[in-house]
Amino acid sequence: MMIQFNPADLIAILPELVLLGATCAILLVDLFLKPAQRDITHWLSIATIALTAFFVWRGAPAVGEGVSAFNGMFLHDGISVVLKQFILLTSGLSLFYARNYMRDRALWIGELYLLILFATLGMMLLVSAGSLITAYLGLELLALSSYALVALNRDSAASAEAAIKYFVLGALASGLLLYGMSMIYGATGTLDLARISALIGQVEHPGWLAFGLVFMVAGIAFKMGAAPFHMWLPDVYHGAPTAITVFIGSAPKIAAFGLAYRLLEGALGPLSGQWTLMLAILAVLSLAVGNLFAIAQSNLKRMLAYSTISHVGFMLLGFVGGSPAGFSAAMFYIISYTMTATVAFGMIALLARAGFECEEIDDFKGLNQRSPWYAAIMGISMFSLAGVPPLFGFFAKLLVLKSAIDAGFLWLAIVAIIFAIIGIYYYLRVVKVMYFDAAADDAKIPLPADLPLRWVISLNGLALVVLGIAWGPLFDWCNRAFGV
Amino acid sequence: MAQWPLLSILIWLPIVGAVLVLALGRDPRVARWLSVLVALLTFAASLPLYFGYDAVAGGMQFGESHLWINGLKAYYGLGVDGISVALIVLTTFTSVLVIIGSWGPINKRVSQYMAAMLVLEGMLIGIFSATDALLFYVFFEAMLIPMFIIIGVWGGPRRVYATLKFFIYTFLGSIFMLIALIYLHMKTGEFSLAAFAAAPLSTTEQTWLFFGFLAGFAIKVPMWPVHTWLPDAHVEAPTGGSVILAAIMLKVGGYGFIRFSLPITPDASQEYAWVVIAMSLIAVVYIGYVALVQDDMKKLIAYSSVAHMAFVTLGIFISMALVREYANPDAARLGLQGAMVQMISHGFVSGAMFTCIGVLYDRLHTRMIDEYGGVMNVMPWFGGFFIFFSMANCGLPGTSGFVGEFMVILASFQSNPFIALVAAFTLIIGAAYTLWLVKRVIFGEVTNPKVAKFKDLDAREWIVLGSFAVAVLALGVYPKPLTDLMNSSVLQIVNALMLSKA
Amino acid sequence: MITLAHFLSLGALLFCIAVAGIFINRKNVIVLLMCIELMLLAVNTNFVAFSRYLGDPAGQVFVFFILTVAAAEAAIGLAILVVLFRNRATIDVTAIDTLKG
Amino acid sequence: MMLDKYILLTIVLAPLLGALIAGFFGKRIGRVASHSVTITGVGLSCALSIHVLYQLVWGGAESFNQNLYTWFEVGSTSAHVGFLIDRLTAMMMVVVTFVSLMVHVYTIGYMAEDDGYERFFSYIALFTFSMLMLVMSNNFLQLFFGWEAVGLVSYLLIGFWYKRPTAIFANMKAFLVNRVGDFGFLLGIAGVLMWFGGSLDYGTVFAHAQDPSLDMASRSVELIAGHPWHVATIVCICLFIGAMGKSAQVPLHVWLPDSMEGPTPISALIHAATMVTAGIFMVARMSPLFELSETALTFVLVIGATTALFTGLIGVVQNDIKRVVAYSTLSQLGYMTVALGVSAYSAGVFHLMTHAFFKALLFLGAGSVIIAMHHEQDMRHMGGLRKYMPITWITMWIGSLALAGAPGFAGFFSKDAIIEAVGESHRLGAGYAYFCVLAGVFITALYSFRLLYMTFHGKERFVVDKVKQHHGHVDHEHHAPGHLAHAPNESPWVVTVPLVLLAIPSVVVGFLTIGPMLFGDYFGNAIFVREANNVIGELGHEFHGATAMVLHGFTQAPFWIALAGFGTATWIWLFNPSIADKAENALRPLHTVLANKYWFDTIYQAVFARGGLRFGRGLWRGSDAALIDGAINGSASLVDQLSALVRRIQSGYLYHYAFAMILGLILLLGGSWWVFARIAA
Amino acid sequence: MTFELVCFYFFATVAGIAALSVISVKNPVVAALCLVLTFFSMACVWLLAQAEFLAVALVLVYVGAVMVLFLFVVMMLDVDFTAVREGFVRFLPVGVLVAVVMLAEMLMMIGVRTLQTPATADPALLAGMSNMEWLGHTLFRDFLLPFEIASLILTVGLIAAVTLTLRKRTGTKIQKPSQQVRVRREDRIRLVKMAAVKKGEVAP
Repeated sequence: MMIQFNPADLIAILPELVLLGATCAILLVDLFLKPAQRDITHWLSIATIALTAFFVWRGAPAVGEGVSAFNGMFLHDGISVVLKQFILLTSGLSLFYARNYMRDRALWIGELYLLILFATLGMMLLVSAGSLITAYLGLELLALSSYALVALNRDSAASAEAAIKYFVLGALASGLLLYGMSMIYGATGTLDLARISALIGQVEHPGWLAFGLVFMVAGIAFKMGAAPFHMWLPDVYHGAPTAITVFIGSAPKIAAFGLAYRLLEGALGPLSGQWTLMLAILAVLSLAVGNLFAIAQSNLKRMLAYSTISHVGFMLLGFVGGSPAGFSAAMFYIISYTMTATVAFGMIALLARAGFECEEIDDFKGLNQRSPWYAAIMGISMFSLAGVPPLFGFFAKLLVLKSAIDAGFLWLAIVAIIFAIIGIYYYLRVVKVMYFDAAADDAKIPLPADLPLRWVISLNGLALVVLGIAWGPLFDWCNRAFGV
Repeated sequence: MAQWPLLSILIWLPIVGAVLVLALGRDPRVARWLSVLVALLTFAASLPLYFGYDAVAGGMQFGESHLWINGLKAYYGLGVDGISVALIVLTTFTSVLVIIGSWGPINKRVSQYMAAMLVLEGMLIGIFSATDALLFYVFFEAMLIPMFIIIGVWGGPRRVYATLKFFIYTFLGSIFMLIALIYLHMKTGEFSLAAFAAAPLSTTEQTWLFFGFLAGFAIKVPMWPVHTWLPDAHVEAPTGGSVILAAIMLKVGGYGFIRFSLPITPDASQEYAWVVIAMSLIAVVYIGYVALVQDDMKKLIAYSSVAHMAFVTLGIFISMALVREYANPDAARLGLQGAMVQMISHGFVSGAMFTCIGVLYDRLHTRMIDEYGGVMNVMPWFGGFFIFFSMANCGLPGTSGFVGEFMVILASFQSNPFIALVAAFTLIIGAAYTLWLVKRVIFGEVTNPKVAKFKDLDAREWIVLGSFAVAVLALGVYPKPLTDLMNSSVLQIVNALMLSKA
Repeated sequence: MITLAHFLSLGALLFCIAVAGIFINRKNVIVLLMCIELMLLAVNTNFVAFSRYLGDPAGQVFVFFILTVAAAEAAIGLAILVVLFRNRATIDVTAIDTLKG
Repeated sequence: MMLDKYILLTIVLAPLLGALIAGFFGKRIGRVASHSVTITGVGLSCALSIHVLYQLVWGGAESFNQNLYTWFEVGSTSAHVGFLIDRLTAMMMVVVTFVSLMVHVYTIGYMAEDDGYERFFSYIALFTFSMLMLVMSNNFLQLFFGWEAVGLVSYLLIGFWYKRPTAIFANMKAFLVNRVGDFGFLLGIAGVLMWFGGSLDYGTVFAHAQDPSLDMASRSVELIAGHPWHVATIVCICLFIGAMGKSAQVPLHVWLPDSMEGPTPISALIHAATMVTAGIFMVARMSPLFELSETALTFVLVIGATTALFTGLIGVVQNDIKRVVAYSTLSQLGYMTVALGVSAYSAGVFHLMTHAFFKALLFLGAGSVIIAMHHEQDMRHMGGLRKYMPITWITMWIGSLALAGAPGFAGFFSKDAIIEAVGESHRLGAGYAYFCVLAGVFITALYSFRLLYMTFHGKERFVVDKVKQHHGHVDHEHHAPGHLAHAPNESPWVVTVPLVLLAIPSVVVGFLTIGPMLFGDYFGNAIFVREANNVIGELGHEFHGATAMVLHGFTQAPFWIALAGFGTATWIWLFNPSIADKAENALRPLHTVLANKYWFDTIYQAVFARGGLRFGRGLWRGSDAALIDGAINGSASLVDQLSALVRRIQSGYLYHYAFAMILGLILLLGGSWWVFARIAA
Repeated sequence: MTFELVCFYFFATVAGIAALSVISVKNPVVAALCLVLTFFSMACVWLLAQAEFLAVALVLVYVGAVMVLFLFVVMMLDVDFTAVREGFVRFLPVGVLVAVVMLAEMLMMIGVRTLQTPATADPALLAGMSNMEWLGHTLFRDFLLPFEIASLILTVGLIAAVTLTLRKRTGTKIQKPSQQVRVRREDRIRLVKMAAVKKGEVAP
């Protein structure tokens, strides 16, 4: 029996290989760098991301011509390309936002970059997963790196607490997911997503499918942070160093979308009648929990964490459509959300100084007096999160609402907008403290951020406006990925 | 001029100007001059719109259409009919005055204020010229942001409450409208208003859509009983904010009714016209009485705005009833025209009234009526203006305030004299609260020693109030250019209303 | 005759014990980690059984990977535990509640 | 021959121009220029009005009916600004401009010491403009414009001394009460538009009303199902409500006495001669409509009669010289209304004209007295003034005689005609009206001569404070009531000349014009009376010239009644002033009723003013703040509280988190199992 | 009841009891040992399913490595195990209830009652291979990519564990002779010029 290996598979996986190779190189290079030379690691990592993104772009398959490699383990299609590009983009952004913050806290170590790069690699594999096993491994690669990243600030009790909660619950969720996978495997006799989908119609024990489905939905919901599997999320976002929050709050959400899409639609698509209903319930719960809990928060990171939950609820509206257009909308939503969240979290990182986390909402008081520009950027991100046009976030909401309505879930859309209105309140509160309140005494202290960070966060913020006005191409791109 | 994208210029000129003001306006003087320049340019650019609009032909003109979102078939579609032209010119005109008027009172973060105003102006023009529902909605919602900032940053002591209330309230309404728009998109596959209007819809569908629109526009107008955000917002807003809010932003609601509710859901509009009419009539009486007992000038005028806007909604929906139930398209046109004229007129009058209050506020820094008294003694010119605008506010013939109310009352009489009876009550109650205000503020002996030190209007205030006065008078004495402008557009709407869609 | 049902029931039983362990346990975090290992064991049992009864090696291969990951996971989990203990001098689950609300 | 449009325009615009110049530049160009420019304007207007009248009456000019410009045009509804100049209009124009001119001249003297001199001229010129717009209108819209514009100017002028709390209260009251009338008026216009041919133009409307094929008199509408109402009745009553406001008919009369807070020239011009008669003019103008509805006319009749008698009664107990004249005005307006009510429109208008002259005269005379008394208006501090101011005295006598209807004077003809007409009428309520107008004659004489006696005759009840003379009379308010800085003296010529000029028509105008106006063909088709209602026509059979009428007058009841009034007044106030007090005590209840003006003001104040405020406050606090905002803030705080509550679920304990997850799983599992079981089943 | 079934029940029972002990005993060391027992029993159960390789791997990886790590950490952390187990009894019913409900649901969904799939012949033997060869072929042929990813996961585990636990302790007093030799005067002392009286301060 010969080992089946097709060299063309390597072409499909080229970006991942590039990322892996470069990461290993950075691992080695970093060993020989003094702390003062950490910039080299920093820029190398960013270059790596950029290079990977380039290869993703170069290797993008033609529309509708996705290929699978490694015996179907790895899917290389339009969806994975879009998701990877934005995973890379947001990961790259988090690298930019991390530098300043981590340097101030003596956390600026090579491992930061390695873990982020490995996590990115995990996400890329995850969204390309063609088999339950790749999905699981990619997920674990991401999860393990994330656990470590959250705990990176070893001297912080909050960090450690967040990490242990993340870890225990994450492992539990993995267990649920695996249990579900085992049942699916048992029912269909294969791990390959496409084959699962094909075989579902003729399984002997449909109950196992339903069983597996529930557990998989639970696992996926955990990774997304949908209620009631969300409990880890606020604590982790809150406890993690802000720069890490930027990362885990952004790219992994895209990956989680990929996971959900691959598993639910890719593998269990024929069961969509069941899981759309489940997701609808999860969506309502997430919207309720996210928005209700967020109102009472005084910590901005925590508030944004709850806001994430509510946004996941919104994103799920796209899923309940169960149609390509719905997935496209959900993907658009998650991209919009992560792009916006990076600004919001990034701004916290930008304004933080050594010994001052700037994560309370009140810390933003009078930001408009200190720096109108950053106040405006933050304001844009808040309005975008709130879903006020003409910002990016609005159109995302529009699309998911539309897909929910198209799918006949009008009640869900109405529930969603009612909670969106509650949500408005806490986003506006941030704008309120920035613009309406007087600055605290340290108003004169200059912003500590370095130049690249300032530029990047500004561009990131402006992108919310630009994509709000010209979101058509991105939407088309998402649609093409799903063949809409 | 036709080949110029005039509407785009009108929308984007102030917005680009705002960016310029922000960028260059570190020196307040530069910010002020620059913003006035931009506003004047925009106003100048809006004149070709007025003169170039072929009112005889009617219909949408100056059209622009570019594919915006391929996936949704949403267009960057602009176009104006007579109604839009009137509102756009009102916007550009008022904006100039607001910006000039804000020269004095706004001292902190001038460039931001001016930029916010200009952005607001651009968005308002966008609202009035969008022919694509999505584009409309984007402008409709987006304008909340600058207004939120304006009230919140430069507002009074309870500004946070007021501005949050304002924002969330209006957002609440409009988001229901969004659902309606999405539904319509589902039905038609595009967002163009024309397609919406042409789409056949069952009565049930229309009912839901109608209430979706109602939620959005009723809050914006605002109609009783969802009006309470307005007095709060007005009281806390800086003068310029109040002027824009009253003069233009409220019009968006009325405009929305005309653009959305009537053509898209004519049957439901007919079915539920009585709801809107009842709400409007309640507003006239109820709000009139509430206005009577206010001790804050701005609140009083804010309530009076609610009552006046009730005439707009009354006019619009009475037309619906007239067309359908009484087969009286002539009177329907009168009602619609009346609603429109009332909108324009209220723009001038309320703008002027708020400017007047601003003038007083700048001098004494209070808006409580009993702090004033006898202002006429020290500010005769101002007193004259104030009385003049007050008279316009209570609908004196010869001022613009009369025209719209007159037409609406005439029209509603033709549907049901009792409706006209209640509506005409505004003649009494409107005069009562306005004149009582005049009596307490303008007339009488000076009791407050600080009032005794007041100086009469300076040149800047003169220009602003004078311009408003000219507009109010011109419209009152000769409204024909305005009604002619809108005539064929109104006729088209009325003709469309005659056809059932179900 | 051992049927598939036997294995699956055993897996389910172990799984539920693990689940119960996770939330009745208030002593220390280590036991939680053990519960997770238990849970993975249940999953593995399922896979093994399915693999056996389907006659398909993929299930067993999956178990192999799960074991691998579990090892790495345990390493990281314990490392986090150590960090936690260094900071808090306790691993009592009831004491790890500063992040809440 | 057509009237020249530009002449008409000049008539209207000349006063406006004067008003604008005086108003905007008054302070800059000074007093003389201000009054010159307005007087020039009004004078020009007056001259041209006379010219127009001449053209119409003797020049053979046809009625002018032409639109100047279109105000708006929507569908078939259009509103214009235009003039309808027929003899009725022309007469009104002359009256208005003439009285206005007199008042302008008079004002030079009267307001000489006032700071607001230029402003005042601006206002009265503006008033002239507005009034001309009203009377010259050829459509309802412009009528309403003028209607409200005169109201505005009246508002401004009553509150001319805006520092006085009473003045600014009175002007608001005047405006609001007028607004109540306008409320009805506007609805009336709406009704006209709806039911009378869809037009606002008089011509079209009247043609529609008179078109026998349409039979508008019996056309009815069911506003409330099952209750058909005649449209003509609805429209006419609505229109008449407007007239009630403007012409101060009970119960909307309350503003007029208070309006005496304004400077006296205003009282003469606006609140006696012209503006308040606008209602009369309007109804006369609308005669083709009113003729359609017996009910409406009865309504008019009863209201008019009530006003004529009962407001006159109040006049008897007033002590303020201007208020006496004011109540007299009310009463006379009642007479005019009564005339309208019996379809004797021409009599009403005729009385309007004569009244304009003598009532303006009376007011200006009163003003002259007030000047002399240094702005003392209480007659109890006057007396014996005839020797100080003979011209005023004589002219006042002329005016009073005219008012009381002394045969030969202007008032005699008009009033007598009205009384006769009422007597002739068979309309429902005519009996009541006849009683009222007859009793009114007595009352009129009573208060007229009471005024004369208390003011000009008897002994002086004022004291001249020589000591304080150097203060000058600007600060008259420093004097106690009845104390003057120096002795009263005759007013300057600018005051007395208008008195004299007004006294002349007060005497002769009735005599000269009764023939053509009432019984001739003066009004032509400007006034329409149905044959059945034509009481004036009936009277015409008995009319054999003015002289004959005078002679005949001495034999009629009104004369004797007036004489009785005169006698009573003479007896009480000239010879036995103490009787007045005795009578007052004897008739205490009646006096209380009259002194309180039948409690109209009190009730209105309580019900509409205070009640309205209470209602408004209730709505505001109860509904707006508590209910609506309460719901909003309540739901906001509910969400807040809910949030504070539920956030405790996020307890921080790992096992709770795990529990939540497992719970979620169990629920999903259960739900899924349920669904699955149903599918399987 | 076949011998196999007896064995199965025996090991299953042991595994179950051991697992219950894991979650209920006070002392984590005991718990860890119970867990070892569970693993051991389960390995035996797996053997019954002809998964020889995995059974051995389970013992090796878990019992040999993971559990040792657990015990190591338990010992190292020096946790105060005498702390009372408050709440255990209180929450036990809930826990048991939830677990039982869940078990019931799971068994229901699996459909244990009706599920009587008999074991077929050992698939590896059918293929003519040992279990290990059977797996190996699959692993390196079909599952090459996951295999590589697994290696990455181990790398991450390594990096993470090291990063988190390896710390250069501050405050330790380690001599570094090379530095001591290289020391210069400036490193030891710094002379600072100071005014006798601070600016603005009045001399006493």
